[in-house]
Amino acid sequence: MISERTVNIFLFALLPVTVLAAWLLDEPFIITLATKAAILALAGVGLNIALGLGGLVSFGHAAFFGLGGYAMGILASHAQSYAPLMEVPFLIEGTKSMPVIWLVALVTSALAALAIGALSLRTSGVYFIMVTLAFGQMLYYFAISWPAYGGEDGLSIYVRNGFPGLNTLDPVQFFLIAFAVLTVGIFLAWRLARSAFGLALSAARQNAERVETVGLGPYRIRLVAFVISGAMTGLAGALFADLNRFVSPTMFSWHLSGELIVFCILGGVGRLYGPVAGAMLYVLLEHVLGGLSAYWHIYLGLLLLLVVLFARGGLIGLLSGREVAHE
Amino acid sequence: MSFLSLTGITAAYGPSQALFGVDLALEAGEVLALMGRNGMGKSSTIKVICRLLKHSGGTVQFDGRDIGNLPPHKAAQAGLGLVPEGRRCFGPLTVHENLHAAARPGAWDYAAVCDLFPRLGERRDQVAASLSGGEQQMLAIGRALMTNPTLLMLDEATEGLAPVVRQEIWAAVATLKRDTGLALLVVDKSLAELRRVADKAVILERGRTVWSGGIDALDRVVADQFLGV
Amino acid sequence: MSTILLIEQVLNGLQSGIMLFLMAAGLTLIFGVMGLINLAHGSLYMVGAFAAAAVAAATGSFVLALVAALVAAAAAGAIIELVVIRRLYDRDHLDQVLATFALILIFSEGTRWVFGSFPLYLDVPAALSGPVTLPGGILYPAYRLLIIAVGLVIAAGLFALIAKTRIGIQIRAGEADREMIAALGVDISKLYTMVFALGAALAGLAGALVGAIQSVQVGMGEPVLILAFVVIVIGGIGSIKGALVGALLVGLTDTLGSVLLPIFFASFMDQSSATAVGSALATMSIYILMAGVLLFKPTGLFGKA
Amino acid sequence: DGHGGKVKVGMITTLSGGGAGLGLDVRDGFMLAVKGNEAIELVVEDDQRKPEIAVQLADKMIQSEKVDVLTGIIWSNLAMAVVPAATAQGKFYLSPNAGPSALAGKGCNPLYFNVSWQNDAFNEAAGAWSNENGIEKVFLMAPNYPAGQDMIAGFKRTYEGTVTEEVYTKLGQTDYAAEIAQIRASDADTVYFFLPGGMGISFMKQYAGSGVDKNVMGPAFSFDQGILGAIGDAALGVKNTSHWSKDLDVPGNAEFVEAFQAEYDRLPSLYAAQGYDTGLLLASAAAKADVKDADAFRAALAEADFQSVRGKFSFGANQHPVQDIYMREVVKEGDVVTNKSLGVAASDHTDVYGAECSM
Amino acid sequence: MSDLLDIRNLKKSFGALKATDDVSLTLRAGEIHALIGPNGAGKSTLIKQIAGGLRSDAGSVHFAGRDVTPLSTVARARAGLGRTFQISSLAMEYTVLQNVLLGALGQDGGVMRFFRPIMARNDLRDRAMTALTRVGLESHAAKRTADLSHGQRRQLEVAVALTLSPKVFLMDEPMAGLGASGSQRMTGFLDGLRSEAPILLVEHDMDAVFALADRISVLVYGRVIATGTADEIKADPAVREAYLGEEEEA
Ligand SMILES: Nc1ncnc2c1ncn2[C@@H]1O[C@H](COP(=O)(O)OP(=O)(O)OP(=O)(O)O)[C@@H](O)[C@H]1O
Ligand SMILES: Nc1ncnc2c1ncn2[C@@H]1O[C@H](COP(=O)(O)OP(=O)(O)OP(=O)(O)O)[C@@H](O)[C@H]1O
Ligand SMILES: [Mg+2]
Ligand SMILES: [Mg+2]
Repeated sequence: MISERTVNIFLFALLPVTVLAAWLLDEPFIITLATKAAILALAGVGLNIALGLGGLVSFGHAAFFGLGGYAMGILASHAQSYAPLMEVPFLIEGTKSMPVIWLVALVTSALAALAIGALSLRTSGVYFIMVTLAFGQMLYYFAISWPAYGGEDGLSIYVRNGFPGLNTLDPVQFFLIAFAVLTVGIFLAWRLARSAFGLALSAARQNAERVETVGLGPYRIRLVAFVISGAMTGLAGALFADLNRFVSPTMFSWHLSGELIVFCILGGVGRLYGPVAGAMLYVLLEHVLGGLSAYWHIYLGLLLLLVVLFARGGLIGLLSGREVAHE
Repeated sequence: MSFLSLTGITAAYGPSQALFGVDLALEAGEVLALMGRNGMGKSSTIKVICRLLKHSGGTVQFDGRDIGNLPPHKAAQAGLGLVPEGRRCFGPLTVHENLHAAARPGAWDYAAVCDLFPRLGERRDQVAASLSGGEQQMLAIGRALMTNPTLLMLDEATEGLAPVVRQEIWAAVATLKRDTGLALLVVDKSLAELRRVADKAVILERGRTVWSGGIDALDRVVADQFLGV
Repeated sequence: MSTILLIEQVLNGLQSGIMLFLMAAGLTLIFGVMGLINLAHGSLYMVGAFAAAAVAAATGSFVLALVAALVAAAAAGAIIELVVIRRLYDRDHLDQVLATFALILIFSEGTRWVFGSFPLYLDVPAALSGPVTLPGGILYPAYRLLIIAVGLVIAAGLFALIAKTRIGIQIRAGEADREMIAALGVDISKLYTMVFALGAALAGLAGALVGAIQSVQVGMGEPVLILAFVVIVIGGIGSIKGALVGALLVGLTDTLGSVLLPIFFASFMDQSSATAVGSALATMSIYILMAGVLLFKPTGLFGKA
Repeated sequence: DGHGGKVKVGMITTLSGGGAGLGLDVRDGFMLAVKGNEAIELVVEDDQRKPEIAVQLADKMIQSEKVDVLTGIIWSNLAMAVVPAATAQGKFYLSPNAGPSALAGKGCNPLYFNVSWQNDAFNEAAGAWSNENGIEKVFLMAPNYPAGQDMIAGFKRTYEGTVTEEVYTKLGQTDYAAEIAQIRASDADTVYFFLPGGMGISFMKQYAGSGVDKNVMGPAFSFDQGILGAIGDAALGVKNTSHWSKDLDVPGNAEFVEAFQAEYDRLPSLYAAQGYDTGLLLASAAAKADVKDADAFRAALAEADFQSVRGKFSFGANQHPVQDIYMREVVKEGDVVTNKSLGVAASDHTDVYGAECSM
Repeated sequence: MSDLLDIRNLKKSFGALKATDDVSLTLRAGEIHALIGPNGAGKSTLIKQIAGGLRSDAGSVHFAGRDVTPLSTVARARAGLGRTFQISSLAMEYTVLQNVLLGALGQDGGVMRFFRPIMARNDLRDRAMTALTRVGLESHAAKRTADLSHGQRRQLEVAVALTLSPKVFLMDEPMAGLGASGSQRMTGFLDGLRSEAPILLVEHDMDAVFALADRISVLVYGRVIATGTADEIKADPAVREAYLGEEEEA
């Protein structure tokens, strides 16, 4: 068994090393893939705060991912067409600046998470899973049938948004942006898990009654966690939209919520690097197996099955054994 | 050969070993008190007998056969009845359903159990999760009796029961022993009450049998040394 | 809208509710009673439909096709349980989600591999292919009446199985505490395999029955899966009665929503935007219904707290 | 001639999941057309019908595979995701299916050629045909999403009779009892609908069982060869518009149908025909010009110098087809349910968006 | 002596069953007030009504001079009501230390701190370790709670309550599951604890009750049928019949 810390360092280093190698070999597509993995990992790290730490199995995190994506799509499309977003009561213009878009994505998805969470957290267990799914589906159908921003066709943004001082069109530089954001996300999640809040949140997952009797309100704790989680996933959505220079309602679809959950489980639920490992493996499989056979989903399914059956605690569990209660 | 005999049992929960060599023997119709301080392996021993915990060494013989390889339900069908620590009633099921879930034909049926614990009859259609602690305990005992076992294991079965009820249960145990020849393996904290019903005792200390003998031979010195009373 | 049309639409809503129940019945059993989140339920539905289509094509008999659907789905269910699910009972719900998600992939592409990428032909038997006239002069497809009858019979049967039989009690006890029911002498593993196979068979039957009036194609199980979950969650997990009521509610909301909402909006909007807004809202209606129910009754209509 | 340059083609199409049948047909038709052609090198990838995957595959083909031409996409939402990005990077895109209006009008691009149809085309033809064939009142139905709305708008553009109802269903809907009741109650004489894939199968089967006997009409997508087998007799008599039919008497068509059947052991669909035409078009251009010389290659493509299996085929100013649209009827030939051509519904049809294209 | 906890006319019915029926009790500073009674008499129900897990049908709970009836469980815990459960209710994946840390955090109240590691909060750690030491679990601090034996969990349950430094302890059968020696230790421990905060003690272990209680109330079918000192209660024939039985004095 390798210690979890070693595995984490390895996972962390894997993305930049891959990108470096791809850059040396002049394989820009591998860089794109690595960027995709980093962004999806960020979404997973966000979800994992609710799912792994708080035990809140949100089957609707695509809602936040999509909102982040549309925050980018809407702002950038208005900037692209020079039509202001709104004029009354005050003027809001579109923008092509990443930091501004990120901020909007964070705030929008945090607000959405606050609303969805406030309602959904009245339920628990499978009901929670389904009610979050319901909110995700509402947004999905709304996006499909709402013509203003392309409906099912989505929105194309012809040129990637800019970041001061960097050339985002260069795959390596864009990767570095995504990777930096991921790093910050992981760092925050790491501190959060070890903080007072993390202790209470994880306790609320294990035994809510216990948390109440020590005088802490589980509802409020969970809601805050849900908001943080949604905001981080929303930010990932904005980046993902930038990666593809395109947004569409599929970013809201339940498949995406499901995939985010799969990342977490595949890598190891509740482990800091679980979603990172999961997202990387998933992206890798998708693209490697996809080239092998038209029926590659069968192989993907079999692999996933093997992981669940024989690697308890996901990939990281397989490598580093049962989770040690921290410190 | 004894009705139930454990020799040299060792067992572990994952990496942490709980039993290091448990020996005990029990004859048909006998009552054996399994004693020891908290965390010494009493419940683990019972789990090994019921096959809920796999042993890594030693043998478990019951009623003339080796039950060490049976799955739990086969062991139960061979005649083991369990009243587990912490009751473990089926929360969402009613009292009546709890009793009938695993019932096997024999002298113990619903009416007989309700005779023993009238309270269960009164609460027939209430779900187990909403019963009081003591009521759940009665239900767990009743449920085990409904399987008509030949060996009944009571793990802290009087925990949380009112003194009158406890006396009733011990009286019932005495009756069971006298009238039906049921063998019993009992874990309980009250030495005084055990003395009245048990024939012999086994004391565990850190997962090992450290003393065994007739209950009468269990004197102050032994009790002091191993049980801290 | 005329009254007779409204009545007909209410009937359609109820009918589509029963159809939903038929699709959800197996899931209620597995999910509600065994506590297992089986995402592959939709795949079993698909297996049933494909088996039926294949046998119908080979033999021309609809009855044989239904039998084939039951057998194929039950067998698939039993195999899944023995090979995969069995190892997951004492695991986290999330492991079950991942494993059954993997099964979806395997089943969908496996089916495509065997049957190809094009939809298959499966039609209602000639005897039931036309409409019948109901009291009040409403024309109604005979086959849909059959579906209603089968749905109600299954509802009654499941209710009796779970609430009234000893097997039902044992299954529920197993859900509460698997280890304990085994320690009391019940072979819970075998029981669970049987229940899972039964749930799968119900899914397969639904796939064949419903597939005959819809399209038999790869991926047909996915929308069904989500709908079935919506239905049983609205009704309250583990309650057959709840699943039935939930299915009827969803059926009515869906049907009447898509019919009435555009009319409603047209009363104060111009026609084309009313159609657009109305049908957009209609597509979201069942999810709004589900969220609404859960906000007022966090464990569904008939769920236990 | 004899420039010796090769063309590397990247095909992104749907090969797994629900809509795989369409992608397979396009791919097989294309491969049949370029079989043995040394000048064309083909790489194929599966987009799983997900727009973001399609975008990433386009990146891959452009960046790693260094293709010159992209093609293959079936769905208009995927096309909207890929085409602008691909053309922005200087790659040709040939659309073998899907023609969103946005790419025909303001969004037209010198490097984008549509070899199939603009979304409205079949519907405009159907509207025109209806005017001349005594269809007075229609009930319109489509899923509530842009392609559905386009199709309905296209029909209404040319149709002069009365539209009694206009109903938008859920995308992916499987039960049409409510709509059928509305149709029964309506005084329309014809139902015109666009319900692609499984939706159309479900609707037709349920419609046949309902006893309602109004005329049924629609664009070809719900009555194509891959689907007819699943609908069976329920589809007999349905009229549908298409730019191609298996029985068209134009040079090369019979040979194509035969070769396709011989190669793949199934009847070709209109998607296969489009894939085939796309292959022929590309081969014709590759024979004339080096793809590295973008202007020359573009000119070669624009000539459309190949014998289309649809008969007449040329490009309009926005590089969308000018072609005849036929009315077909579903019939039974022996055991096989298939389409028979009834004649031209709109000749030299072109789309209305070209005016907005400033190319 | 002042009444720290004053319970007035509490009622709770489940359908036709009156689990508690007009119960009034007081708890004074420095005392242990034992609540005994047959199984199903309503003792745990009463504790839940006081702690806030269960809404009362009627009656009020006054705590430290203030009416806390409308408050939630959380608010009551923050006000100083420390409760232990009849059936252990702990965070099972956590270590023993983390469970007590949670209690210390509850006492501290600073839960919305997202950045600073909790293990760096030496004040909370010390508080937690002190509580563990007092119940004798200090050597198990790093063990997973799920790996504790039944009796050890009961001790941990008490330790968590200690970290809260409540003004009043509500203890539902703290001796249950402790062996004979464990019970003796716990008895000694509770004896000392009463000077910190008074205890409302529900217990079936009569040795402990008689050794500890300043006052004993007997609850039968949801009603208090007697309140008095140990000797008065032992001598009460109604109590003997309903609860104590023929138990000879220990
Ligand atoms: N599920 C488990 N996982 C890991 N370790 C366990 C588990 N259950 C018990 N143990 C450990 O095994 C040892 C024996 O426990 P056991 O429950 O058999 O003791 P016991 O004698 O019944 O104690 P008590 O009187 O407190 O119930 C203890 O040290 C305990 O910590
Ligand atoms: N949620 C509920 N629904 C219905 N009845 C309930 C519910 N909760 C408790 N009861 C009933 O109320 C009565 C009082 O229960 P309670 O748990 O307060 O008893 P107790 O005095 O603590 O008993 P014990 O000493 O056995 O723990 C019992 O008869 C119990 O069955
Ligand atoms: Mg024990
Ligand atoms: Mg109690």
